Amino acid sequence: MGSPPPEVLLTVTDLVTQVATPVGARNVVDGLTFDLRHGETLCIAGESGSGKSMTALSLMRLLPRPMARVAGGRVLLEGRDLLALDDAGMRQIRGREIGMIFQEPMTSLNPVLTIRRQVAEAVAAHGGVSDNDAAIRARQLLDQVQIADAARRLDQYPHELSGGMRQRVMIAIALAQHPKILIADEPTTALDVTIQAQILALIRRLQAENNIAVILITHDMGVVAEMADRVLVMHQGRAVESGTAREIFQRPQEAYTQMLLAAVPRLGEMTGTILPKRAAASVVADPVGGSVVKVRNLNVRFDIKGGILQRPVKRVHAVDGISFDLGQGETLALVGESGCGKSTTGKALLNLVPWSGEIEIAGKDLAGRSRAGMKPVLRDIQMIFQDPYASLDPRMRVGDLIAEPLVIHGLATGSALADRVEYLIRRVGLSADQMKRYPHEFSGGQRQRICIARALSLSPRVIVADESVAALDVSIQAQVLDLLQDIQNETGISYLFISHDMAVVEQISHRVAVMYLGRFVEMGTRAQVFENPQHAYTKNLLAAVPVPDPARPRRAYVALDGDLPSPVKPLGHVSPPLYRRELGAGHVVWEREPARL
Amino acid sequence: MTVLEADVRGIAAPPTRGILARLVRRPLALFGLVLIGLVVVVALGAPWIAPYDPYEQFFEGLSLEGAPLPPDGTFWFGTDLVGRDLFSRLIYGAQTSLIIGVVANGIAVLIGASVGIAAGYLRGRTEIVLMRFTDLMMAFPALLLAIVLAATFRPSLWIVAMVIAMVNWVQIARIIYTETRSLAERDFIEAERAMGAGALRIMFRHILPHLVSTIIVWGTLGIATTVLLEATLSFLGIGVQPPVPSWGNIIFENQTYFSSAPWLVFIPGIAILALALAFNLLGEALRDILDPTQQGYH
Amino acid sequence: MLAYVARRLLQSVLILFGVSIITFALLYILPADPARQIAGRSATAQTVDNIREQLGLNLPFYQQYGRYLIGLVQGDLGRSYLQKTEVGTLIWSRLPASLLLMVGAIVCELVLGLTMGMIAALRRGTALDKGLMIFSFVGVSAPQFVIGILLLYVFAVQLGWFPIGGYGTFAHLVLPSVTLGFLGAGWYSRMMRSSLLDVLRQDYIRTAEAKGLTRARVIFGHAVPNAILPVIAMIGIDIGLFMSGIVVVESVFGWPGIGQLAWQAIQRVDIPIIMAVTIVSAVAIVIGNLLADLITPLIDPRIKLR
Amino acid sequence: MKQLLLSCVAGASFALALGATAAADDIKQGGSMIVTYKDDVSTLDPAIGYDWQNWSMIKSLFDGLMDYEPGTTVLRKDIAEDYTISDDGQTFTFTLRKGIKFHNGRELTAEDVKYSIDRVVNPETQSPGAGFFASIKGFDEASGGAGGLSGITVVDPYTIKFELSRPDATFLHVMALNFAHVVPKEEVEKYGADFGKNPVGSGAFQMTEWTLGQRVVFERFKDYWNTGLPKLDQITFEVGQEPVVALLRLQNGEIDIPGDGIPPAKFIEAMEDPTLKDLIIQGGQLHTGYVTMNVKIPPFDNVKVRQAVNMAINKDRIVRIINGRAVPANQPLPPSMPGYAKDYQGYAYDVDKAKALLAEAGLADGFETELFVMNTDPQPRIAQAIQQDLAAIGIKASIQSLAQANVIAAGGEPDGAPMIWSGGMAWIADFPDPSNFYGPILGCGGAVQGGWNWSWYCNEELDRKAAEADSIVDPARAGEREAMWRDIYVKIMEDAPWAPIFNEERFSVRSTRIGGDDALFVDPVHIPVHYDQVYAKDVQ
Repeated sequence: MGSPPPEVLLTVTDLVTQVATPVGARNVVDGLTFDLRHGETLCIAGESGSGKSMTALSLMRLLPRPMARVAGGRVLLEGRDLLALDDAGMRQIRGREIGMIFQEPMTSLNPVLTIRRQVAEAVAAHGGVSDNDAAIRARQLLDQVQIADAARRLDQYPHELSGGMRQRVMIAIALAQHPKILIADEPTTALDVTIQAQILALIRRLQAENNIAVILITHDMGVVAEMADRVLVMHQGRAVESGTAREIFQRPQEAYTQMLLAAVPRLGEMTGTILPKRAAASVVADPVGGSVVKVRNLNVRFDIKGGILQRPVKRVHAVDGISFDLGQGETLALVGESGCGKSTTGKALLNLVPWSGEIEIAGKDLAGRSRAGMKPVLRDIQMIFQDPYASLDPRMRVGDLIAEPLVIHGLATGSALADRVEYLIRRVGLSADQMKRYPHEFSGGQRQRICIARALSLSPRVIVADESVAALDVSIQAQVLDLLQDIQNETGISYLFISHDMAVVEQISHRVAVMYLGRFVEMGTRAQVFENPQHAYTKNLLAAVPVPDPARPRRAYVALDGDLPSPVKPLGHVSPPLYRRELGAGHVVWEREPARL
Repeated sequence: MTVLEADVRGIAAPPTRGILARLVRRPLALFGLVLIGLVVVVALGAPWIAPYDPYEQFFEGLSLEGAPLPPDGTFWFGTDLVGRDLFSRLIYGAQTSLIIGVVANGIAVLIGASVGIAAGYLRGRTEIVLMRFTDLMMAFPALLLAIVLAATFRPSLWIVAMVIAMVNWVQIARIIYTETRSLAERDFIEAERAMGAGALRIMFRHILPHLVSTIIVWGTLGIATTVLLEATLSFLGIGVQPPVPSWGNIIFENQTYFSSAPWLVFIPGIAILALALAFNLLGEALRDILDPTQQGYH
Repeated sequence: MLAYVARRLLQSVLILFGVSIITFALLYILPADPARQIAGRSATAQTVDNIREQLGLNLPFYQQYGRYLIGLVQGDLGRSYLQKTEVGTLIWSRLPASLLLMVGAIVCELVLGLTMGMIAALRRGTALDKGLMIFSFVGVSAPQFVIGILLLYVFAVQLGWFPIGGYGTFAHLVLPSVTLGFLGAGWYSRMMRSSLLDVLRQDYIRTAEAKGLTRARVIFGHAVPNAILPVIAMIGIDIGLFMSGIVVVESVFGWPGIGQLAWQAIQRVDIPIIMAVTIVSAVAIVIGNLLADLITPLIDPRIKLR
Repeated sequence: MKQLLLSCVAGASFALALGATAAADDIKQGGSMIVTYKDDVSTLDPAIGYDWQNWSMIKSLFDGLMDYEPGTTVLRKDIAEDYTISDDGQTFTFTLRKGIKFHNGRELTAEDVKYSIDRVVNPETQSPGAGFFASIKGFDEASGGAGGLSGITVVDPYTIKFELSRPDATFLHVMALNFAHVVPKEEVEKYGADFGKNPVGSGAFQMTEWTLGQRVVFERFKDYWNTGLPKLDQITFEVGQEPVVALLRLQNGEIDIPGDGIPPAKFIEAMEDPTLKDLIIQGGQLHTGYVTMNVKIPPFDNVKVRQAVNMAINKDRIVRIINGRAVPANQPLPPSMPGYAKDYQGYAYDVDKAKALLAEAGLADGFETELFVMNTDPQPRIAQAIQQDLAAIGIKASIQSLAQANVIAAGGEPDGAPMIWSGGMAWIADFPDPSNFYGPILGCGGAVQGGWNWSWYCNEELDRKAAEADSIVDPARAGEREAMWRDIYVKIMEDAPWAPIFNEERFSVRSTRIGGDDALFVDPVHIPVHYDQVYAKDVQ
């Protein structure tokens, strides 16, 4: 920062926080010590379960009662020990001294109260402000956090606002009383990457304007690199390492930090290569000759019913006329932000949603197939879902889960079945004696391995991987991605890899298709799309990705909060034509306006 | 999802294991269990426990003016209006309450669960037909429907059980339907479909096991409702036929004497209350244990 | 919104149609012969036949039902077989008493239930909480006739605070209302407690606390408005419970409402009255549900009716 | 003359009633009283009202040609000034009093009498009383819907003539029935089917208010022809009042007559209560409670089985169960009914003999059957007592406790109900004549589908005898007629289609404010009290 070292604002010493579990109290924060100085941004980074959120709640004394409590330590704010204050005293701290933003913008605002009331209430929380002044100040605050159309938003309810706008409202509330410290607990995790960039920029700007110290809690090393002055890395409730952002990223001392940073996919890391990260050179994808999946003019529409007779009144154009091929042994990534139709496309390939157009899987036409008729097709195409917690029936043993596709398709019984299951479970890196266990006894990464084993059990030619690593911590994520690629190298399986994470996509895919509002806007090889993006949206998307490199100049990207246009259209809606522009070697861009020649 | 929930989710066992052990640790649930156990023992052992024949109208069981006798050493809970031993009748009445509670509610759960699962998973026309019919049944005041049904068919123990089942399945159907619908949207069911599993396999192998806890919970709570409905029908004189004792018809027979012979009304009243309470306590505890997300109203 | 109401009304009409046809069918197969009932014990076979013909009881089922339905559509509920009066008049004359009773019961439910539920939730885990919850359990487990008789015995017979039965003054209303509302109060307190506890765990409560609001403002300004939503939605559904409850409660307290009318009519197979009470009850239940659904968006801005 | 034929109770009542009538002139008119009932008043149309509760209310609103002396079963002329009976007993000619006014002010004439009876017989009216007029000429045509009865002729505005198709000794009683009470045509036509809610008659009271489900108010009809009556200015009937409540309110002085009497649950208490003791009046009523045995269903087709049932039932115990509010019965007729066989012993309670009879019938091991009963307390209790007694001789009767209408329906089917306990639906006489206990419930005419002869007993010889007895119209031969009836009922008991159980006693209670002779409070016809005759002590 260049200026003399600022004085310490908050000192946390030996903080211990406990959670009650059926087997007794467990320390989720274990002897944590750190300082926060005026005007700086401290990032607390760590994977899930590291205790970083519990730390934030402990500081505010907002731990969920009675399951969690602070068991020891001191939190000195300008000399006062927050842990020693009574409830009334602590109330004076909240909002006034420390403001807080939470992870879930969807649930952090009271759904039945207007934005005006919730912001004004924050302004007047400690009295001394007239209703009128509070309302005026609320309006100012919304302007300050750059909410478009602030006057109208005041009278709306939270559910009428997009996630990004809600998070801006949360920021307005947190800053309403000019606190000295802002604690932001995963403030952008639930947001799309372009919105994330906006919010992060907003926080940075407000911090600078108001000279606020920020504690930013995040699992995303990219965000850390973008935001942090200093970093505290947590693991299992303890501080592993702390230091300036530069120190941590460039000279990590601890093994855990090193592992963490190594696992983080970095956008641009693959520049100059053609194949995916781990691809064996011997396997070359052949998208034209051995096309396993052929999709032509795929449409998926959901009717919204209404009126007296519950007739369709509107239609969601989830997927709007896309076409692509997937070659043998190839990984095609579908990328885009939430609601763009990428998952729906994946489901359509397994006939899980009603669709129209043409789909051919391994030469079999899907049109008009019933559930029973799908069976032969499903031997060639299988799916891995986003949430490994949710996609395994928790009442079945893992062995049975993996065996299930074989049983359903009647492909194996008895010892043949047992052998096959054992092979599969070993193949994904688990041991055979784990077959008798239930899914809940496994970690997230292990569960995703089980899902992969299950998908592989029929030896399909294609697997649709729908956000299959999104829910995993980075270290685990890397392992699962490696596993997927190894399997591809071994068996020549094809993946339709659906993801919102550009960095992950860069690592794993041969080709990439960027989706926006149900349509493709750009498609090409990984190198073409990442190194030479042509469509404005693709560029936007790439620019918004936080890069885990504090040395990179921080972007001052501050656009007004723009929402994605709605895919809900009137019944007769015909999407405006897109103009296809061939850039050669399979690189295609679809644009609103014809290219000026 | 907060950190805490993630922690809890990591260590949660499948909910059907060790129920009993967990129940016993809750005083209220234990109380309910003991009470139900007591009633079951009393009902099964009625011939050995009851001091008198519940049907015998003792000559000395009435005063000279024909008034029932208050509790004393001979007749522990007094006698009823025709001179029968109230204590013995209560003991035999426990059989009636339990049989109706278990049978009627069993049938209701069976119907309700079948309708709910079919409508919730199969959707489309099946859903429309089944759920519209359920809505229709919901529009009947339960008691009025039961009364009309009981008036149409001559009541006997089994008819009463059927009547109650016909009235009570609706609630369960709605609950199971809602649960099935949300289960059907869960990823693991979609994963099953992606594997090519048929509807029957999904409904029985994957949805039903997840509804077991709901069915246990509502099956238990439903017994309380059933016991009360039987008592109410009997109280209105259209339940189990006399002289078969049921706690409800004991009150019905003696109702007008509530001020001159209060024991005839309040002792069976307490019995009904206690049994319904016991099943409610147990069901509620089971709900806490098996299904902490469910909060309901039945 | 308008389309929603229209659609719900249409559905309601279909439901009522279904209710009427099922009830009519059940009464049709009832063994008792209304013509003989009307004709009385001194009647000749000729008289009975005449009556049967006049009432159309000799017609096949679908014609009888058709006649009934035509009347019903015109607002004609028929004439009581035994009271010789327009059923509409009879229902109308007794409806106020039943409605009064229900209003009393709702008030009792809300006051008792919500207060108990809130106190229990805020004093979670204390002896007070446990005591209130056991009390509410007793409420949901006690048969209404036992509660009614018990209240009568204690407060009317023994203490003499309230009249033993009858209709007319506020004092008459108290015991029947409490009896009818007791069950609901039990449910409401349980619902309110769990709903409030649930709401208190929500993120937005944490947000409110993070603002530095006082506990009272967090609870009454943020938690209660959310916690009360599921309870309000229940009031509509309560109508169904009330419709069952009034048969018992009115019979215990001699309350001149439609529950008593229904019970007498069932005893004497006065089919037009049974039909009418069933339909009126179904209408009440349907309206109750509709109102609940219409009220919810007013207090919960998230819900939009389409 | 007829009082000689009556039982002691009724006779004694009559004597007292005379005293009351004598004193009546000194009693000032005025005051009011409150009567309570549990059930709603259904209708006050004399052609339709047939509940014991509206029966006497209608009597106070309307008048007929004949009536009974207050507190007795003695016939007397009412709006008829006089009547003559032809020698063959088939023509009755009545002359009407002049100047009788309807409540609407119009004078009552013979036309109105004819209209009223034609109306009852007309099937459109759906009157439950039409059958009573079956002896009038042209009844079959009229009840088929062919206009009025040809047997009724209006001779002049004050003279009306009835021609019968057969001699009918009960005809004067029929003319005293509510169904023969006179209604004004214009009012009936004005209100149509709602006449029962807007009654206009010529009786002592006129109805001034009817709040459905709450109260009916009668006020004294100022132009009542029988000056001096009624005594009260106003009667308020409050409905929806539980008997227990009514009794308490009576003790509080809030009401005057609990119309439903003393509830069984309070009976012992009330009888022992010193404040009530003097206010309770006991009297008989024309009621018998009995068990029917369907002679068409084996083994009840065997007379020995039916006799065995008669002997098996411990009637004393049953009477005790209902707190002694009845006397055991041994024959169909109640003691206060002319024709009651005082010397008849009936079947004494004898379990051994009953068993022996069953054995003779080849049923030493007993049999299983069903006992139907109406499902309102105390009927199921009584049925259970009977059930236990039957079990003692090996008859296992399962109880079918059903809604009243369902029991009646079962009884009306030839194979519907083997046994029925009649309580709650039992026979209370329409008029005090022995024939009233025969036709519909024991005669062949009632033993048809939908009939009320639930024992399906049909003895054609007795039917013939009954017809013969009823053709004795001459009052001078009344004794002979009564003896014939007595004979008939004794013969019936030999065949034992019924097991008579008890005759209910009435216990009326009134407030201290209300005066009048005791007999008025247990009037056999005007139940619970003779509204026209009782008076308010506080205006004296």
